[in-house]
Amino acid sequence: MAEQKPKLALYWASSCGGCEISVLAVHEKILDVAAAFDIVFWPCAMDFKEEDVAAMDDGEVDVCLFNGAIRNDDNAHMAHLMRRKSKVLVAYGSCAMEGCIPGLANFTDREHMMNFIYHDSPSTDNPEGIEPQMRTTVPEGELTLPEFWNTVKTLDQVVPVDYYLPGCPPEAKWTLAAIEAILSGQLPPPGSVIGMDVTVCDECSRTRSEKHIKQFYRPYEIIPEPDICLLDQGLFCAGIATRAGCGALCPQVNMGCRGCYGPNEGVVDGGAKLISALASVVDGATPEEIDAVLETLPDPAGYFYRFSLPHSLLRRTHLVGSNGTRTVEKITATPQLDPKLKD
Amino acid sequence: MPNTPNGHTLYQRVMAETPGGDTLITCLQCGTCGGSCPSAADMDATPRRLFAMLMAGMDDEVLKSNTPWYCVSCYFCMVRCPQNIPITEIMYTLKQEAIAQKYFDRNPHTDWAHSFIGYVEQYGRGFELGLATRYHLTHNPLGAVKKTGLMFDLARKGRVAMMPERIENMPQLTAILTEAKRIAGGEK
Amino acid sequence: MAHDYNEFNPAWEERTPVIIGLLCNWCSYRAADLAGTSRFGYPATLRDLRIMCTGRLDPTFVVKALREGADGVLVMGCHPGQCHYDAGNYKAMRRMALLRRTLVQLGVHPDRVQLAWASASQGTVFTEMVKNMTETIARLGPLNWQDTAFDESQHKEMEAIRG
Amino acid sequence: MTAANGNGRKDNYLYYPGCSQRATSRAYEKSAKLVGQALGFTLEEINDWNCCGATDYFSVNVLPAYSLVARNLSLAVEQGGTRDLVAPCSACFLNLRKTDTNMGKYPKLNKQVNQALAAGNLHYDPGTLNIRHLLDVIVQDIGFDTIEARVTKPLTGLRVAPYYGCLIVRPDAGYNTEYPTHLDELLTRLGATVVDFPMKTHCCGGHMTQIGEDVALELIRRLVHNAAEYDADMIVTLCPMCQLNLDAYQGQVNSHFNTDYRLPVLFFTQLMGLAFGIKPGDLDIGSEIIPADAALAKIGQEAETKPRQAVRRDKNALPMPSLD
Amino acid sequence: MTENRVGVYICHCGHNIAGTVDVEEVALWAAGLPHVAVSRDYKFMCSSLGQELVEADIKEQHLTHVVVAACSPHMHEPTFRQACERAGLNPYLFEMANIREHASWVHPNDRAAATDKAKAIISGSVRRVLELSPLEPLRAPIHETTLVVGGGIAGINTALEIANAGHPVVLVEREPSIGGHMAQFDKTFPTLDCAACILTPKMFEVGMHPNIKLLTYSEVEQVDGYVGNFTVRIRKKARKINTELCTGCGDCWGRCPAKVVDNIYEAGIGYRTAIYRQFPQAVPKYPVIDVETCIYYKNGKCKACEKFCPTGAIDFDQEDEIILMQAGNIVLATGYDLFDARRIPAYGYGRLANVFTSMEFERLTNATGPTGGKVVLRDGVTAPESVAIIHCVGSRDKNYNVYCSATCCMAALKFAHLVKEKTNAEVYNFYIDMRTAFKDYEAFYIRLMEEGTHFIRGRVAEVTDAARIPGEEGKLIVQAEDTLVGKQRRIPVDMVILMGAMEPKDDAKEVAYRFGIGCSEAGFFTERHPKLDPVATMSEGIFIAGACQGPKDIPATVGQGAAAAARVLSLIGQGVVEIEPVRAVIDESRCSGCRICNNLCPYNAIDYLEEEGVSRVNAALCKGCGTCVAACPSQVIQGQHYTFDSLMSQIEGLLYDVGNNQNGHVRVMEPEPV
Repeated sequence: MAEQKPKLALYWASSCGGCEISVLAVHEKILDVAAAFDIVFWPCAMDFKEEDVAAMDDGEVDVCLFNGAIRNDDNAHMAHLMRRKSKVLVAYGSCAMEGCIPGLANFTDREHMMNFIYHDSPSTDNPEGIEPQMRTTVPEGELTLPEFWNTVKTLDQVVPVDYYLPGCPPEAKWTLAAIEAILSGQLPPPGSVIGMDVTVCDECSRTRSEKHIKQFYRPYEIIPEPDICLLDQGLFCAGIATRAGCGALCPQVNMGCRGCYGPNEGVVDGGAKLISALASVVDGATPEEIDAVLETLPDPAGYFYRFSLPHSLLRRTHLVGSNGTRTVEKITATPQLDPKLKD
Repeated sequence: MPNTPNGHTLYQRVMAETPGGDTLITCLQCGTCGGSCPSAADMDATPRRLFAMLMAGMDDEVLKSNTPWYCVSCYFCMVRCPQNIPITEIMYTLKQEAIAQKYFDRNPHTDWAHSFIGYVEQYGRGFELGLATRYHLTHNPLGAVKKTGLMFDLARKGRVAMMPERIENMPQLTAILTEAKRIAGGEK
Repeated sequence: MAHDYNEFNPAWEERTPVIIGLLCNWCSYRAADLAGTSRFGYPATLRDLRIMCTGRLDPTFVVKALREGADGVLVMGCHPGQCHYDAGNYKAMRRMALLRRTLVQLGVHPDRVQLAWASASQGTVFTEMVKNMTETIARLGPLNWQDTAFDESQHKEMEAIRG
Repeated sequence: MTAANGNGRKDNYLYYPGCSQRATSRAYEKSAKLVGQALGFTLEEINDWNCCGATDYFSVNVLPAYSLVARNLSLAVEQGGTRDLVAPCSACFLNLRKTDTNMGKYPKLNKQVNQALAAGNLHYDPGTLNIRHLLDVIVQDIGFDTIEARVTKPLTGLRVAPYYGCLIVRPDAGYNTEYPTHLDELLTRLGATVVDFPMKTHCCGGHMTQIGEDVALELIRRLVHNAAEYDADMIVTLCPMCQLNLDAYQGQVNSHFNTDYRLPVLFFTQLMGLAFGIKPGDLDIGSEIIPADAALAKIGQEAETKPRQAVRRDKNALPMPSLD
Repeated sequence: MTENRVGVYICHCGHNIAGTVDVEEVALWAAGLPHVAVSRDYKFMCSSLGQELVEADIKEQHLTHVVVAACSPHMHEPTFRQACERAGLNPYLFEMANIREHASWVHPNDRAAATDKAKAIISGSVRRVLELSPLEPLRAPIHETTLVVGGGIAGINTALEIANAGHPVVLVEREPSIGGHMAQFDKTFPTLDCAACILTPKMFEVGMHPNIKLLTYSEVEQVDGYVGNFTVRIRKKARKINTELCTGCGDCWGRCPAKVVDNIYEAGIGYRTAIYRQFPQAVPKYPVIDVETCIYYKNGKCKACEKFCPTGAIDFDQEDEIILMQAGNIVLATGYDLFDARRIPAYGYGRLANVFTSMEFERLTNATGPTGGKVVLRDGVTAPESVAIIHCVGSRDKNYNVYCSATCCMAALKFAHLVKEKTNAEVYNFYIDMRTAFKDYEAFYIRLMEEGTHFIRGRVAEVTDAARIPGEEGKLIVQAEDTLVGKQRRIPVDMVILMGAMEPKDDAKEVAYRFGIGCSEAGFFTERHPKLDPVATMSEGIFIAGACQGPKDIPATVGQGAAAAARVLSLIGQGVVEIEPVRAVIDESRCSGCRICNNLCPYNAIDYLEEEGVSRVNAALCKGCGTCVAACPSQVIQGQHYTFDSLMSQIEGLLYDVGNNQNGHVRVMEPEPV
């Protein structure tokens, strides 16, 4: 019996589809992939049904590249299914690995999103106040929708994951490297991130100096010098705390790194590290002076956790204000330190 | 032990009921209060000695003492006290205790205070002429003659109001004072 | 002397507030020692650990503590200008400012993460700070960060996977 | 608190007159308002204020006394928000301030007072108002330089004893609690000669004039004796009670101690008015029991320079410590 | 890798811990923690038996890590580290859990809460200790020179003890001469021997000593380094005198036309010239020009001193000199300030001429003082007929200083004796409590009683010149309650002496900061242990002596000076000192050269290597604060002993019982060990 080709599955859960496209970005090498693998499931590109996968033996799929965050019951169901059927499950891309842009929904919650999207948004026209329901009876029978979760999760918060391929989307060279590694059997220890263990600065050709941030600029506010570190010029760049591998694509075109490759190897919470590093080099010796600089960096949580909110240590409070804005916890009369005790 | 409503000694009650009174426990018995007091000569015990008596549990003697009644509220003792004991305020509390326990039910000091309070509770404002008249006629008819002369002098200079002024929202003030008395009574 | 934290917030039914303290070796940890030697009592809400300097403060520690179930984090160091290592406390000041701004966006009251100063001789300042922060947290109620990521249904799923 | 640069100047203050202003110390209120007009500020009376309780209410029942005062504070906030509240009477000033301070310092008191206030649908948060004495406002907010510039008839030749009394400096008004000098400076700027007056913050007897006359008369005697010893032409005061005791009871002091003091006692605002050129009649000068005319007649004459002690230092004398 | 075996030891500390924390229960509970092999409780862990327990377990139970839950690491961390080392365990695999200062002592009334907290602290320490790595302490030689700061009797004594043992000393004094407050005194209690007679020989000895380099009119500006190896920057202020040429003859100050009040040595009641020597026995003997008051510096004219100087030693252009020196140890003996009596207006100092401070009186009664030792009123001629001495001026008073200044009662007795002896005036001592606690002091008190001094128990309320009755006119009336009589008394006197408190120097806090030591709440320097280590500080190699540590009299001060010297000598004898190996290390292979850390280091220990594009920590300069460790956004700087993992684990451990810590960011599948 001829040796069977390894079976490859690809699935997208809650994501934009970019990861799917990125698989194709390996260009003509896709043919090698197709030659080397037996693609058994790829809803985006090929006509397979869930039943086909369900019918397979457990562990029959050799590798599954799973992209997208887990946003609803269906995503979770498919994650479980693919986990069961696959020997190696790869969290492919930022969404599956860290939560990515869909994960920004964790700044708010389900109730809010529903209210805003179906009622309060200025562009909503929904006089009857219709909301999507999990079950709807129509003349033809009952229609169902998967349950929309309150919280976006990463793949590994739902099922065990073997490898991670970072990036939004992952660069083709790392996709290939992963595939080659799997094919050659030269696998890193399970749980590894396939990629580099340095940061974007390592790949960035700009000249860096000692840092003193007096003010943060938004990209539209200044035209950056071409060869000087963007951060040195006051532009927010997450490259200092972001895993290398992309080739410093964004900084090359005058745009600060946004951090899609996630934190560096060994870092638990990339956002917290960004806070630590940036705040350390902010100018100011009094709370007022410090505040004046930080005031120029609106939406810090958005900057620091743009790609990693679900995966980070951060959670949110239960309390949420009306009409989509988050309300900070309320406290009655903050107790003050006796002024006599102050130095 | 005498005079221990709710099982507390007078010393404990004074400390509890005077704002900041808990510092009394740290009294050094240095005598700065007695040394500062402008009317110390007329007191039967200096404030310092009164505190020693209080700590010794001599409640009866303390409540009988004229000391708090001779306090002129000049606050010299209080600002000079090395232990920041609110001595003047403690004198108020002691007066209140003495009245409550009927030690000074009817004497010049309490009568004056009661007359004064009577006017305040009736009109919301003080009324010097009425107060002086009412008080001196009961207590010191002889002195009242002297005072009449004084009142006449003042009146001649236009410095005496002939009628008491009543505030507009007397019911509100009454409600507040009634409630305050209820709280003060209930939490003793 | 069990504190009745319900008085501040009815949410304290099942437990008492927990605050993680990060104290610098030279000032605040010694202030805490002094509070001990002087027998200044304070609520048993603070669980502290020692770092050499508040300059060692990695905001990761703060979010880690909140994530592990703390209701607040109190970072204490030397007074500005008196850092044993010159200016580590200024770095902490900046990091905490930015961290607080970030946490507010997640709805977390900034007073849950506080930065304060106590020199080695200020046992009372340390004690007062713990009392104060405890009261603040007591008023705010439990944070329960470790719970909020998961819906009821998801807990069951997780258990199923693990089981 | 010595910086009196006039930087804190405001146009309008909330005003708590106190009962005396409507009777024995009408002159004070009248002159204060005229002086305010001259200096460009007005005093806006709190509607329906009530008595501050003086010392007597506090003697009988402490909590109702605090509640009585707190009603005024609450009404003031309703009327004027967080503006400064000015009291011309030292006793009123003390009671208003004490209530505000102690409510802030002692949560139990705060709770109970507000519970009582609630019975009248009122509430007061301690620290909302800044409670000040009229003299403090004039010295701190207007400032000595502005006042001096306004003087048209300097009080040259008048020897005055500045009498502060107790409650404007004690327990905690921010000035030297034993030996303040701001009234001294104010009177100097009006052109008067200020005599040393060691008893300047001692007690006038307060309500003891009513209930323990012997005590009170001795206290008044000490003050008048000290002022006379330092050759003052008059005593200047800032509290209705002090003025009444020193002025109206001086006669009794004389008969009791067989002395013959004739020291008039005026309010500082009356002297300010005179220096600003306001007519004595408008300032109610003449309403004092010991007439001030003889003393006031000295204004304009060269002050007699007969210092009590030699100023010239002996060559053997040791240096004095500086008071700066 | 061998299995982790942690030993946990819960100390009872007598009742100090066991009285509040249920130690037996905690020990049982700790035995169930992961990796804990041994868990015991013991009466006194720091006793030799307790230490032997740990040592035996390390050897017999093959412990890999040790946690002792007892007192503060500042108390006994070195003790147990040594025990571990003796048993062959790297001392940095030991962790101290502070359940005394941070638990039992602060929650004395809540056994359950204190026990729970102790468990959390121990849980944190066990988790932390598992993440620690073995380290070797750094060793550094101890520089032989000692810096002594302050030339009063404490500093003089310390310097002499060390110098006589054969080691070099640099003695720095802010004023132009050494001697300090003691040089201003006339007599010393209770023996009444002359202060100058016993001090001057010692001052002279300092000036002549071959091992002592004396830097007067100088101040320490900066201190860097650590025990054994301090670098000190000293500013030697310009005397405007060439001391090579000056003979101290005195012709210059004899001719100087500028007379100014001497607020330092004469305490404000005497005069000096602009060029002056503080006092005749000054060491060194050279004068100094006070540029603030010198006429030449005001208007460019005069130069009388220059004209009359026989050796041409006046140097108007002389500038401050900066001296850099190395020192192995530092002793601070910076002394005290006298309470400013103007702060108590009721006593009238500054307003009433004949109210004197205690130091003014010292100068008044001193034969070298402005009156040649005559006790007179401020007019300079009249002898007082009655004198009141007020105790506790600024002491034992919450408005000023809560502490007792310890020396004033005895000094007041001394003054009473001197007044009596010189004027035969009536003397009234107003006191709260007479404190005459040391050798022969009580006898002196009795002697003063026998001399007829009046003692009135009562703190003085006020001193006034407002006479109330005939007989008081022209006098100072001292008003107080005679508490033993229970009556207010007014005593008219001619002179009042205020026994002011001994306060920390006005710049004590800045000095403490400069030298990296602590101050008590009052502002006195904090000793390492109030009983057992009274002259050491929390900073190794820095010692304190004399009144800078707290109010004390001359015998106690001299004793402390000698004690500090002994501590210094023992360190010099050791020759080397061990330094904590808490340092930052950059994994250069993973540094991306973002340069965030470069300017954060307070010691400039981080260099950026342009060639390699990485940053590097200079281990010799690093002090281990961890600022760069926390800031590194790619987490490639490791802080030894305070590693990221150890602190994260400690946080987990501290919160072991809060909520359900199983969920969260930790990836579901743990990577298997390689």
